[in-house]
This record gives sequence, C-alpha cells and structure tokens, in this order.
Amino acid sequence: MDLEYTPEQNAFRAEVRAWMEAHVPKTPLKTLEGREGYDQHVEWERELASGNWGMVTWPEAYGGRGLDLIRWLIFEEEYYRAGAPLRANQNGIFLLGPTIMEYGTDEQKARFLTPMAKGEVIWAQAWSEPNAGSDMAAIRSRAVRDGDHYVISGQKTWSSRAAFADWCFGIFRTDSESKRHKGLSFILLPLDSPGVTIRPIRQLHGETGFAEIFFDEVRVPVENRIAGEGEGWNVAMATAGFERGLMLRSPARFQAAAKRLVALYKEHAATASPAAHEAVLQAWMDAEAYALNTYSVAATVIAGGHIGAEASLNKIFWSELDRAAHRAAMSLLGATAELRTLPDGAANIWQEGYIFSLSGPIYAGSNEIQRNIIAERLLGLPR
Amino acid sequence: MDLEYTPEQNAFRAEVRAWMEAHVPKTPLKTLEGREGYDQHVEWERELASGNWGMVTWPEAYGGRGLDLIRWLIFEEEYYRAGAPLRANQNGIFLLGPTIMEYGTDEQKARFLTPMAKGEVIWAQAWSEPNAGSDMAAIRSRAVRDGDHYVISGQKTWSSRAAFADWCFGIFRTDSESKRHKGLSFILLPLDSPGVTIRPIRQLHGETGFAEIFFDEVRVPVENRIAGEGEGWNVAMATAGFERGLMLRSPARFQAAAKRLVALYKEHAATASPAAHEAVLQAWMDAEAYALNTYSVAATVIAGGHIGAEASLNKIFWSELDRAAHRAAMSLLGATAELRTLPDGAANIWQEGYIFSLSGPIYAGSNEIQRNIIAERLLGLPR
Amino acid sequence: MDFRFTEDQLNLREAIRDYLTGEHTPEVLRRLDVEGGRDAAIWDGLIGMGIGGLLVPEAEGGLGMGLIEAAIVAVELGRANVSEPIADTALVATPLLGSDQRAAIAAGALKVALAHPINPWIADLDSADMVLAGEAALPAPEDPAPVDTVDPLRRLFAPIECAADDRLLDRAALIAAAQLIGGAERMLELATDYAKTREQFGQPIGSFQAIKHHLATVAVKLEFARPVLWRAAYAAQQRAARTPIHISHAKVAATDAAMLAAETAIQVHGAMGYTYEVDLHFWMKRAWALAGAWGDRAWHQRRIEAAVIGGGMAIGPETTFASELNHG
Amino acid sequence: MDFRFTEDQLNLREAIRDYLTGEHTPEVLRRLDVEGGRDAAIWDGLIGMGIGGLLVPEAEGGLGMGLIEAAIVAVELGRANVSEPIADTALVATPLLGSDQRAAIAAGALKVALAHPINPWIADLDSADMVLAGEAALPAPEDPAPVDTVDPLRRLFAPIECAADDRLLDRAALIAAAQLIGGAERMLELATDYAKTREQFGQPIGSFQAIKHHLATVAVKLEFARPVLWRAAYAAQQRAARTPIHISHAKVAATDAAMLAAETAIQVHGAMGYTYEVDLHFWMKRAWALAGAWGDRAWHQRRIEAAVIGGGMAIGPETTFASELNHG
Repeated sequence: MDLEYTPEQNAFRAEVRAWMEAHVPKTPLKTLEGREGYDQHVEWERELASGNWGMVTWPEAYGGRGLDLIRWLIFEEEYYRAGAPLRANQNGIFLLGPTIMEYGTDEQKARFLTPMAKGEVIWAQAWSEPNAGSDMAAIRSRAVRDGDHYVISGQKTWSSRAAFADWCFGIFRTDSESKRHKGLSFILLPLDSPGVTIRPIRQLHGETGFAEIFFDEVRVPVENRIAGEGEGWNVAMATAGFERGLMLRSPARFQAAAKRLVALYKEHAATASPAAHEAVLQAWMDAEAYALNTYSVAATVIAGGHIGAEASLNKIFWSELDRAAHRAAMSLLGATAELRTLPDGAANIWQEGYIFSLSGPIYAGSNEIQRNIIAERLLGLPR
Repeated sequence: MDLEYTPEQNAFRAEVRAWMEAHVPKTPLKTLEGREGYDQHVEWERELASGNWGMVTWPEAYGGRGLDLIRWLIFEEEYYRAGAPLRANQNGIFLLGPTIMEYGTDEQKARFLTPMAKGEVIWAQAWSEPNAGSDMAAIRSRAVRDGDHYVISGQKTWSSRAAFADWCFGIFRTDSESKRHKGLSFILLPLDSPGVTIRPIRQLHGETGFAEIFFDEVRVPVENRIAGEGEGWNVAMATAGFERGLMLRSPARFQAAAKRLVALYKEHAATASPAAHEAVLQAWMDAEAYALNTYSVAATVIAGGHIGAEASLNKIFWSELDRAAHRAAMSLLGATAELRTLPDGAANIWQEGYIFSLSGPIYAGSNEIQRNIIAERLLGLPR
Repeated sequence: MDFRFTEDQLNLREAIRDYLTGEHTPEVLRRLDVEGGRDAAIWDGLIGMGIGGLLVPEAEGGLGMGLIEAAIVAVELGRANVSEPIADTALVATPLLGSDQRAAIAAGALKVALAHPINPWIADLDSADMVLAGEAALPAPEDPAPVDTVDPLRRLFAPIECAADDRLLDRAALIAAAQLIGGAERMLELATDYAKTREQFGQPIGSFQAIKHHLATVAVKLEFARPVLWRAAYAAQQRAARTPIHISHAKVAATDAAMLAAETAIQVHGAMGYTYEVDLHFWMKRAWALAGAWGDRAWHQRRIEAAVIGGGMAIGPETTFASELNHG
Repeated sequence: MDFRFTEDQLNLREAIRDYLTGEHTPEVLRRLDVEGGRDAAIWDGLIGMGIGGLLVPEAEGGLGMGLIEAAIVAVELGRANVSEPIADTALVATPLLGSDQRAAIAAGALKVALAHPINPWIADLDSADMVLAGEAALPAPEDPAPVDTVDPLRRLFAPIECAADDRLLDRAALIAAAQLIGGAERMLELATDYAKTREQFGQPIGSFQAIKHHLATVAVKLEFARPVLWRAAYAAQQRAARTPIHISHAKVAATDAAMLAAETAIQVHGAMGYTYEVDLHFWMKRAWALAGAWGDRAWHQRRIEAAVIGGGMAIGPETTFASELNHG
C-alpha cells in the first residue's frame, strides 16, 4: 500500500491544471440539454481534442493518451477543480469507444474512433424501449436483413443526447423468431438517416436532453454492425458494465459538491435542522469514501483485476450519496429551495442538482436491480 | 370531530390514577423473564384483579369492566404514568380472551375466562414452530384424534411465558393428510400435562422468558378445542389480528419513553450528534403521532368499524419508532451504552429497551410480512 | 373524544373531491402549464360550491364552518393540485378581515395575497385585489416583480415589507400542511397505479417486493401524519394554548410525508417519472414549494424543540389533548 | 499511488484468518461465555504467530511491521471476535513502551491495559501486568472493581485517573475501527449464510427481494467503509498531519457499518437472531461495546466537524491524500 502520488503523477496533475486554467471557458456554458448549450459543449469537446484531452484513457492509437486509471482520476479532479463543462462526448468516451475497441473490426475502429475522439461525431444511446427499461431483454425494435442492409423499425427511448447528436448505437432484434437475450445485434446508424424521427422528451427540469427515436424502415449497411449477428446482448452487457462501472461518475464531482455543501451549511448553520447538519457531515465523509474506494478499485484494475458485480456497489453508493447531499442542500435553502432562478439572477444549482440526483437511483440500472445483482452475484443468494 | 375528554372520561382517569397511586409497587419488580420476577408479576396480576383492573376491556360478565377503547387508552396512560409493571397476563387479555369470547362455547367461556381474569391461570402461546415462523401455515405439530381425546406430538417455539405459565393455546394439525392452512385446530392444554417438556430459550439479554415446548403424545380432551375441528387457521388469524392490532402496544408506553428520552437528551445535549438530536425530536413527534392515530382508530372501532390490514401500518410504525428512539438513547449514552448495570447500581434501562426494541420488527409478523400485507391488501398491488 | 369526521364534513369532502376529480383533471394542469395563467372556471366552480364563504359566518351569508372544514378542503386542493388562490384567500385570510371583505370573498369578488416576513416571496400577487400584510390590508401593487419557481403552476413575486402576524402564519402553515398531505396521498396513488400496470420481466412491477415495500413505507408515513394534521386543525379551531406546537408538528409531518412520497413515486415510475409524460411532476414540484412556504421544516422543528426540550411544556400521554385534568 | 496490499500483507491476513477460523471457533466463544475467563491457548497461539511482536522492531526480535499490518490483524480479531487483550497490548501499547517491555510483549510475557480519560472504564485490567495511563506505565492494581457490560466476553473495570495521551487515543481508535469492520464483515456473512438455508413459504428466505436488499445495503456500507480504514492506517503509519481526522472518519464509518450490519443481521435471522441459539449475538454485543470505546461516533464526528466546518482544513479532491502538489 502506497498512498502517495508519484512525482510523475504530480507533474501530470500540474500539466492538467495549467491547461485547464488556460482553456476552460470563463463564463459557464448554457445547458447541454438545449440547442445553444449543446453547440457550446460540442465546441468545448473540440477544444479538449485540440489539446489531446478528449479521451485521456483511450490508447494513443485511437486519439487518446493511454492514461491509467489513477491518472484518469487526477485528470477528473483537475477537470472539476477548474469547473470545466459537462461532456457532450460522454457516450462515446465511456460506452461506445471501449465497445468498438473490444468488439469492432479494424475497419470499424478506423472509421468510428478517430472522429469520436476529435468530437466530430457526437453519439447518442439507443438502448431502452418503452417496455424495455429495467428489463432490457424485452427489446422489440427489429432489424430485418435485406441483402447487405438491415431495415430497422421500432422505437427507442431515454436516448441521452439524441435530440442533437449525429449518430446512435443500440441493439435491435435481428432474428424475428428470437426471444429475450437471443437474436439481438449491436448496430450503429446516423440519426439523419431517412425514416428516423426524433421526439424530444421534456424532463422534470423542463429541458429536453433525452429523446425518443422512431425508426420507420431505416436502411443501415450490414457493416455498421458491431460483432456477429445475434451477439448484441453480450456486447451490450459489456457496454452496460462499463457504464455502471468505475467511470460513470468520477469522485471529484461529489467531492466538489461536498465542498460547496459545506460552504452552504456555513451560511445557514444557525437555521439548519439537526438532520441537515448530520447530512452535511455525512456528505463530506461519503464523498471522501467514494474517492478512496475508486482509487482502491483503480489500483486493482491497473494490476489486471476485473470489475464485475462490484460496479453495482459503486452505483448505489454514488447515486444515494448524491441524492442525500442535494436533499440536505434543499433543506438548508428552506423557502429559497423552490426558486429556479435566484434573486441575483444565478440559476439555483442546488435545485438543478437535486432534480438531476433523482435520476441517479433510476438510470443505468435502477438501484433495485443493482441490489439484486449484489445479493445474487456477490453474496450468492438464490435467484 | 371532538378531541376533548368528556367529564366522565376525566372522572375515570382520576379513578385509575388514584387506584394506581395507592397500589403500584413502590420498588420495581424483578424481570418478568426470570422465576422470581415472574412470581412477583403474577402477584401483581392478582392485585389488579382485586381492584377489577385486570381485563378492563372485557365484558363485565367475564370479569372485565366493559370499557370502550378510549377508556382503555386512558387506563393505559395512567398505567404507564404510574410506572406499573409489565403484564404477565398479556396473552390472556388481548389474544386468548377475545378469541374464546368470539369462538368459545358457553361452557368454555365459564371454564377459562374467569380464572384468566383473576390472574389465577397464566397463559402461554404455542404458535410458531422451528420451520413455521413467518410462514405459520407450515405448522407440523399434530393432534391425532383418539376417542374423546387428541394425542399431540410436535414442537412449538418462541412461546412467550411458557417457561413459567400454567396453560398454553395454539394450533395443531388435526388432519394428518392436510396441507398449509387446512386441517388445523385451535387447542388449549395445561403445561403440566404428561408428555410436555419445556426448554427455555436464552435470549439476547441472557434471560429466558421464551421457551420451546415439546409435545410427546400429550393427551388433551376434545372439549379443549376452540371452534370446529379444522377451523384452527381462521381462529388463529382472528387472534393474530388482535395481536397485530390496536392493543399490542399502547401509545402511552412510547410517550413515556419519548419523555424519558427528552430528559436524557437534556443531560447529554452538549455531546449529542446531530443525528441523535434529530432522532430525539422525531421520537417525540412519532410517539405523539402514534397516540393520535390510536385515538383515531379507536373512534372508528367504537363506531362499529373494523381494523383489518390497517393493523400492519400500526405494527410497522410502533416497532420502528421504538427501535429508533432506543438507538438514539444508545447513541446519547456513548461509552456507557454497553453497561448492563450502571455505576449507581441501576439497570441500564436504555440498553434493555434497545435490545427489546430489536424484537419489535421481527415478532408478531415480521415487518417484511407487514409491508407485503399493506402493499397487497391496502394498496391492491398484485401478489 | 371522537376523532371521526361528522356526516357534514364527510359530505363536504366528497363534494369537493367529486368536483375536482371531474373538472380539475391533469389535462387542466397541462393546459395551464402551456398557456400560463389561471383557470377562471375552477375559481368560479369552487366559489359556486361555497368554498369562498366556508369560514364566513352564516349570518353574513357564508357556510359558517371552521378550520377543520378548511383543512378538509385544503387536503382536496392538494390532492388535485389546484393553483387558484382560493386557499390563501378563503381558507387563510377570511377570518382576519372585516365583514364587507368577507362577503366579497364569499362571492368570489375579492382575491387576497398574503405577506409575512417568514416568506421571502408572495404568491399570486398578480391576480390579487389586496394584500394582507402584518395586520394591515393593503391594495395589491401594480405590476409586481415575478420570481422564477420550479412549480410551473405557482406564481411568486417579490415581497412587501411588513410586520409578522402570528395568526396568519399559523393558519397558513396549517393549510399548507393540509395541501401537502393531499399531495402526498395523490403521489402515492399515482405511483401505486403505475406499479399495477407497468410491466417488466413479464409481470407488473408492483408484484416485486422492493416496489411493494417502498410504497408500503409511504403508506405508513402518511397514515401517521394525517391525525397530526387533524389534531392541529382541531386545536386551531378551539384556540387551544398548544395550537402553534400542534401546527408545527403537522407541518413537519406533512412535509416529511410529501417529500418521501415524491422521492418514492419517482423511483417507482423509473425513467417515466423523470419526464413530463406522466403527471407526477406537478405534485412533486408543488411539494418542494409548499415544503418551504410558511416556515420550512427546520423552522417548525425549532418551534417544537423550544417547547419540548427548551421550554417547560408538559409532555407525555396525559397531555396529548391537553385535557382539563391537566389544565383544570 | 497503489491501494493494494503487498504479498506479505495478504499472507499475514491469510495466516491469521486460517488460524482463527480453525482455533477460535464459535464453540470457543460459547465455552468462554459459560466458563468465564480467557483462553490461554488462543493467547499463546497468537503470540506463537508473532502477533505480540508485530510492531516490535526486527532488531529487537519482532516482526518490525507497521500500523497497516496492525489494522489487518485487528480486522481478523474482529471477524473472529477474539477477546484476549492482544489488540490493546500488541497493536496499541507496544510503540509507546520501552525496549524491554516490547520484548516482553513479543514473548507473550506482558499484558498491558490502556487507561485514557475518554473511556469511563478500562478493559482487561484483571489480567493485565501493567497499565498504560497517560504517558506513565503503572503496575496493574490488585483486585480491580469489575463493571457489568452487555458483551459476555468483555471484561471492564473501574477507571484510573490519568492524563490524556492523544497518540494512545488515535492508535486505539484505529484498532477499534478495524475490529468493528471485521465484526461487520462477519455479521454480514452470518446473516447471508442464514438466509441461504432458512426456508419459509417453501423457499430460502434469501430468495425474497426484501432480504436481498437488506443484505445488499450492508454490503454497500461495508465496501465504502473499508478504504476509509486503510487510508487512516496508512496516514497513521506515515504520521501524516491529517491522521486524527482520518482516524475519526474511520471510526465513524466502521461504527455505522457495524451497527447497520448488526440490526440487519438480527432482522434477517428473525426470532432466531434474538437468542443464544445462533452465534450472531456475540458480534452484535461486541459492536455495541466497541462503538462507544475510544471515542464514540459523536466524539469522532465532532473532531471531523471541527476541521471540516469549523476549521480551515482544506477539503476537496486534491486533498484526499494530501499530496505534495498542495503541501509542497
């Protein structure tokens, strides 16, 4: 056990800090969930790519820096320290990129990875369907083979970024006789293909970052399929594994929130309830614990270890700590909590954060599903 | 809605208060879970009976006072206010007595109710079996008909009072071919019958108030059966309904505990955690809420209403508030919490109470079972 | 000692619930969300039912009812998520005004906004004819400055400086608590209904124990918040000495029930709950708003603490209803 | 930056776990519970494995290990619910004593009890040869007055007045936290094993979602308490400036994990958990005892609060490990 950063890690931190200080926009961008803000965020992706900071964990061959997880954590710490924008490229970095690296052909790697790394093509997910949310195997959207094309029909929902993104990736039923996990294939397609219709979904906060995607006999070349026909479920599970895993939420995010929460508490200490007081202390401790655990898991992964069902422990912990921290902030704000815009004209970031935090225990596998996974796969309880 | 006590109710309160002040033992009795304390508690039952305070809600014909539930609540408030002892007769008052009144023959009523009301016969439960705890229908102990007797063999467990009590009541399988809820009968028998062996169970606190009862071909006359042969499940469910219901835990108990907790908090306020501070306030509010709800349900019952699955709401609320209140007390006590005997020689009632409170969410139908009942019967969710 | 509602009270509840179920549907909420403004038909309908005159003496043409009835109505307004200023005007302001004003309220001809230093903002100042501020009744200002709140049907404005009127505060907190209870009931129903119909893994999600237990926990919380509300309403009506503590308890219990119902309901709805596709968000946002209005949870908890821990208030079972035996 | 244990550390853990699994069985706990006293064979066995000399320099014949290894051992002592005074003597007292005393401890010939004003009682004073009190080492008193604790295998005695030694407090709190983590792990295992075998309604209770989710919640709590412990042990070993805060965090996290594990384990065991029939109660009672020892949760939380909220301690992601970049 050695919990000191190496001189090289410290030098790396200094390098990130210097670049971020020089490049992070001085004025906050508009929300990623609206058109104008989306464009600003894509611009920022290109800025990051120009400094080669877009896909820091990817191999250099695909436009990354090949950083190990400890450096990724340092990068994230500095990224949040600088108050840098949300990542429009999130789906590409953590979900599709690693999937193509693992399952794609050389030609697919060349075709998709570099534009992704440069922020030239922004990707949306097309996973869930109206009746296949927690139960992903209930997917019905079908891709019917017609020569060297698939003809895709059906409906996907909860597609993050789809309202504005360029391409989407998802799984479709290529064997119409199949059931559940079988007969599915992992396919990529441009969102401006004929037959694709996007319907934005208005969310709690009133913005529309999620969308439904309707496919009406959309023709997609067979070479846009990742891995073999009928192997989509395994590919998707690997992708979902990445998603649930270590990199879905970097600890720096929660430590930054805890730091802000402590400052908010200091302003409101005289009128805070004991429950909010306790929650503030717990939020600080939990954010620290989350960071420590991530460093711990990172060390295991760097040494060749594998994250499996342990990712579910992670997902529950960060999503519940995030909700508890923002719930405490809402309590500290009292009557001000309901304001969307504060009297000084600033957005009420605590309310935005609380609303966002309510999605944490739901998406990427609800916490109920995650607890099942822990009980069955880690504790060995019967199904 | 009229939330004032009537002059008659106030006069009744004054009467109870005066009697209790004159009769409640000045020195606390020893624990009901040990032999010496048990005898003291039986003595107290007889003292209560001498003042006709033993079975206040029973009809006068059976040795009670025929009080309605509001007066029962007032009686309980004064009982706890006076610091009167636990009731050795609990099983008789709330479980067996009402069952015999509803299902017993006239002869059974005459034979069993009066000695029960006078504290002459103390009753133990014989419900659960080693493999039939939450799942009561899994009962295996059998009662084989042999002329005008049943011959009982099997094992019961978690029998409160059985270590010292005189008689027990329980359900036994009278149809050996039957399964689950069918073929069971409700039977009463003396614990000194030949073939009965009692094995005390040592509990968390080291005392042995619960016991296992082993039946080895115990002969019991058929007239000791309540209701028809094979009707045991329905009778038992009615009994369990009483148990889970309004009278299992009187609100005065929790209000008295909340009052003591507030006093404890005042002593320890300077070193209390915010969590304990919050829990103390919540315990006071919850004890009030529990009392109010009980008065509210009592009014409905007095007016002819029925308590069904609502009893499960009650069971969850009191058991979880009791545990939370005692958990807070343990936290306030800090290092002293682990002591069983305090430096001044007094018993650590908070630790005793915490240990006792851990049984609340388990017994009389675990809180998991209660939540199922609420979801399925009150909210109408599918099984 | 009888906690039951009278026949008249039950009839009142049924009448207003029937009316609002029929007329103040989620479609109305959606329309108002898009169009902005208020729905004159709902205001007129409630006035037509006599709600404007609920607290106006019968001698003055009102229904001559009291705060228990006002709270009954407020629960229903919360269940239906009514946003008309009828609660503030008819259920809070009326008893603090003169007989002419009361008559105007009963007739639906006067809308009152409420100012109190505990609230940093004033609701419905744009549609108000007058403002009750401290003990003064002022004309409503022209063009008040709007404030941007999360609740799409709530209209808030910059405050007016005024003195604190504790009667106003307590009464408004009671009515807010009642609305929160109504909202919590509705959120539990919305989530339960969704759990019965939404299928995953080949069965309704409501058949999974995790979902059952989430919802059962909300049912417990609500069950034990309701009688706290009714005791507070009763105490307020009787002007009992402990009324402020009872109202504070009601506001805390109602807030906790509503916040738990909201977080549970969205979790049960899953991703659908996170959208405008289902109706849940209207109630959730109203809960967030009312949680902070008329004294937030911490404020009311402090008032309880001051009495129970700090002060010499007698506590314990004999004082639940502060009966004569203890105060005689 | 590498959180992994070394091969040596993993071997140490495995060796002590194997030994205790084989020798310090629940049957030993039951025997000691009935007979009272201590088990000399376990003391000798642990001394024989070198635990007495774990923190004694190699030059003095010890293993020359540090606080990470001490915490590794303490977790195992907690898992097995060892009651011998080996933790206080070998893992806490050793570094505060002279070389002769250290050698005696390594040889198993000296048992040390620990006095500190934060504890109202002293553990194992009856079997101790000496008492570390403040910075003084005193002979153990004859016939110390026993105190009656809930933990049947714990022996407490009336205190000795002494000054506070913060090094002793921090080290002992760290070792107590490690034992709590070990106990929590064991309680989760006991409950999980029970849930796999106990059947109700025709299936193992562990197949019910409610039981699964209870146990999963404990697994999450434990998973995120462990690295907090290891950071504290590392910081203590490095004598880092933030060590006291890190140790307080570890004590809070370990206490919370153990208390949750205990309440969950008894609930999963149902009525069986409430008895001496199963082994759970030994660990549950030890958790209640260690929760209050060497600073209870509230005391350690206050120390954190003083630094994080009250003081000027830098907080945030760059300070998790207090790297040179921020302190250089």
